[in-house]
Amino acid sequence: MLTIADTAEQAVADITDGSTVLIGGFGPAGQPVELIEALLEQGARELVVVNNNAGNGETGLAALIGAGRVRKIICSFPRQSDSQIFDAAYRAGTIELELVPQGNLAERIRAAGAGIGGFFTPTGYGTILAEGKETRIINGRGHVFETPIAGDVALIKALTADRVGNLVYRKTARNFGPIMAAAAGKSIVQVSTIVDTGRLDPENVVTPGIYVNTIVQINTGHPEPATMEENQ
Amino acid sequence: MLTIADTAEQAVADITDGSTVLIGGFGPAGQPVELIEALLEQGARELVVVNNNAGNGETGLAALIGAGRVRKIICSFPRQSDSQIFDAAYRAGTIELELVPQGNLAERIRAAGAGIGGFFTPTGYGTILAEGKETRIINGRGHVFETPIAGDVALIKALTADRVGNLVYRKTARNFGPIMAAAAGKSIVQVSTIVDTGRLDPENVVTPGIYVNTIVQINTGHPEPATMEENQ
Amino acid sequence: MTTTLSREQLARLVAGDIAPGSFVNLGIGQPTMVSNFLTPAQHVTLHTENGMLGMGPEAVGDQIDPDLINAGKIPVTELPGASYFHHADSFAIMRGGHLDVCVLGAFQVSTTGDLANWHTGAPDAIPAVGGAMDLATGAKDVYVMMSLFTRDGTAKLVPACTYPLTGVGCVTRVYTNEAVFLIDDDGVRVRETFGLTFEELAARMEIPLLRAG
Amino acid sequence: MTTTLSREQLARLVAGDIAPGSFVNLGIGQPTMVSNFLTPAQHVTLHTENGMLGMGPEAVGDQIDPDLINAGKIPVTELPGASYFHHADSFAIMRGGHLDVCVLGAFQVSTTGDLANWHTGAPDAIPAVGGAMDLATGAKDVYVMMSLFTRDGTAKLVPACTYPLTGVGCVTRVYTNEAVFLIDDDGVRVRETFGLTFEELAARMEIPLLRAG
Repeated sequence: MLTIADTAEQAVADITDGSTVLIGGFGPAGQPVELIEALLEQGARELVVVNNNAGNGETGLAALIGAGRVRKIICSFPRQSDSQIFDAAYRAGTIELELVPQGNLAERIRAAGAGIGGFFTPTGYGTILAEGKETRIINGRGHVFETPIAGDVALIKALTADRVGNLVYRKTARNFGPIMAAAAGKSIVQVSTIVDTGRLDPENVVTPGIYVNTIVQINTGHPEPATMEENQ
Repeated sequence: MLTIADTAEQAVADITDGSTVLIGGFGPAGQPVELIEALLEQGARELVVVNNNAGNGETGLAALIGAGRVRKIICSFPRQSDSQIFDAAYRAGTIELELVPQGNLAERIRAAGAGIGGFFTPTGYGTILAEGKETRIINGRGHVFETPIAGDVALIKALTADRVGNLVYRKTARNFGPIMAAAAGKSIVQVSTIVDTGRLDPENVVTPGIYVNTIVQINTGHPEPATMEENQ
Repeated sequence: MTTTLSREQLARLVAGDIAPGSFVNLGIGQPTMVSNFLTPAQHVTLHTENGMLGMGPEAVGDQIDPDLINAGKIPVTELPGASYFHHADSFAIMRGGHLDVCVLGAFQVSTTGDLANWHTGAPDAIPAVGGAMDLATGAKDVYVMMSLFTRDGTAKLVPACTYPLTGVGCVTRVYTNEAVFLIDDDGVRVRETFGLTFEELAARMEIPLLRAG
Repeated sequence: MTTTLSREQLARLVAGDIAPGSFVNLGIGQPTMVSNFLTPAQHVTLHTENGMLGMGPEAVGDQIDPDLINAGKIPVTELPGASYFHHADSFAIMRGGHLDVCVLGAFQVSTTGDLANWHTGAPDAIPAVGGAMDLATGAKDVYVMMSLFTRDGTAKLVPACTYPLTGVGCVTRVYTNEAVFLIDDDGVRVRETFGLTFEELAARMEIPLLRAG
């Protein structure tokens, strides 16, 4: 059943060394900053992190990498103008990188949540990112075999949760949240607002509560979400 | 670009003999009755139909089968208390049946829309429905290789469309609609209401207009849909 | 107990065994009765594979809405906290291992948990599988509810299924009017019997049975 | 024309070539400029791979919303008829062949339409691929916008790419300041030239060129 944590610290307390942690967000949008900071405080080590990027600036995921907590990162776009902490760790050989085309990253995470054992995709065929992977010609087109990426834990940011864990997101901050929630053994979600059950329109729930284990309210100054009651 | 047809007849006019037609609906919910009836009138033959069932009673898909228009049906649950028309055609050998577990049916349709060349699933492993199919043990578990099911055309029922083809559905009538819209070369959708573009909340669009080619308004007496403007 | 269980008693027993907070799918037929005995305090969420979590009781009178049906195509209701999704997302819930329990009927179950519940194998039968294979393969626990014996007295918990399989090694519990069986790597264990003793039960069955720990 | 095109002229040319009603993804950098020259009458819908169709122009002032950004992480706006979806659904749009056109930058394009645009192959470079491979492989038409020559005068439309590939046989058109090239099974055809003749162009390139139809 859903746990409603009082603080981000409480929410991430059980994450263990060596965990695979799926972290939502694409750039700043949807990045669960407070949960990542709590994970940094919490001290878990030897983490495998799955995120689109490899940290920006000096905070959040970058700080986690800087503190030497991340053994390996699986991402599509590590090198950015402000990825200096990852860059340094990578050049020093202290972090392992698995570079994955962004669509394969999304589809592999989705496959883990959906119980798919693996799939063939044209993306990456004939490139160095397919080296060593099984390939197959399907209907005359080259395909690469890709495997699911499951997480022990997901750290996600959504806009609003109800008290059974149903989630809605906001604009392009949705990005990896719904597929990561489904692909993790335990999904920890920071939200701007928690509303009473029944106030989210069932037609508009994006992540059903079955995929959510822990929510914590972090007021980040977003506009109040629309709910069914207010709308009707 | 989106075509807004005046009638169901107009909407289905271009369907050709031998087409693979994905037909939405699960039981009565979401069944595009008027489009199926128009297809019957239209006269296309040698169709391959993909639907969860194989027709009920004497109307809709059952009538299409009864008129000898369906060469093959791909479905999960053909035999029902009122599937007498399919039953007779099947026993007479005039229709071919590909029986697919319902989850494989949904995932294979989804794969076609998402550009997946094929996938491994545990569903059906060790059963007669996997006979002749490629299998593989993944992480100690038996999996079966399944291939995409694409349609030339999809016939779908939704609740509301805007004028760029964005769709919302109603309750369990959503079922196969979104995945079939994505998996067909041409998606033809009957809706209860067409609203001006901008009146559906972008957060709540279920099928983006990119997947929709033709809409036709059929008034089936459903309650008026909620739209953004009315809600705010 | 001194008598075998009625269908209602069996449904109540299954309902009571479902852990609080579980997400559950109840198969068509006898398993559907389980919902009558789930208590609000259990906070059990029901899934229906045609695209809904938070399914409520069967709809009556004015509640009936043709767009709100369950997998058996019966009109149902919606509870607070419900959500709707499309068929691939719905089956992803089942196939991805997110349901805690599904309860299914069966023709036969084997000692290794193989399930046969979709096809009699009769040569003239028109087969229909629906979501049975996805439920059997995907749920964390698969509970079977069935009569233990056929009309001619043959046990349906068998050394190996003779009917076409639905899933391999998937059933974890079998609830019958005469006994509850737990299936794990050790074999088939009798958790409790109703109206007959362990020895009487064992004498009527072809498979080795373990006593409850 | 008597001179090579400016960047703005090239962007305008690409914009004008996009068929009315198209769904389009514009890559980061030079391709983004194409959006400045799309007309309302074209009814072109822009996709951004981080989860949106119906993207509007770059946000300015009060419009800036940290939750509404494009794939380059620039704040953008939302147009009427927009929709949001998660990353797997967004890439399904690209990978499933639903985009009519994507416009990408490139390091090199080969005569068979191979694309190299993500990695210089330098041994000390930290690679980053993002959505480039999905776009290259998934869109119905892949247009490349690039300068035709490197600083040392070598053509970037080559017999075979020497940089690591993004996709195989995927590019259908190459827009450069000196010429527009169409790639199909026959080879590379010069649709038009700017500021130099077909012969002058051919003399500066290592690949066989076909004349426009």
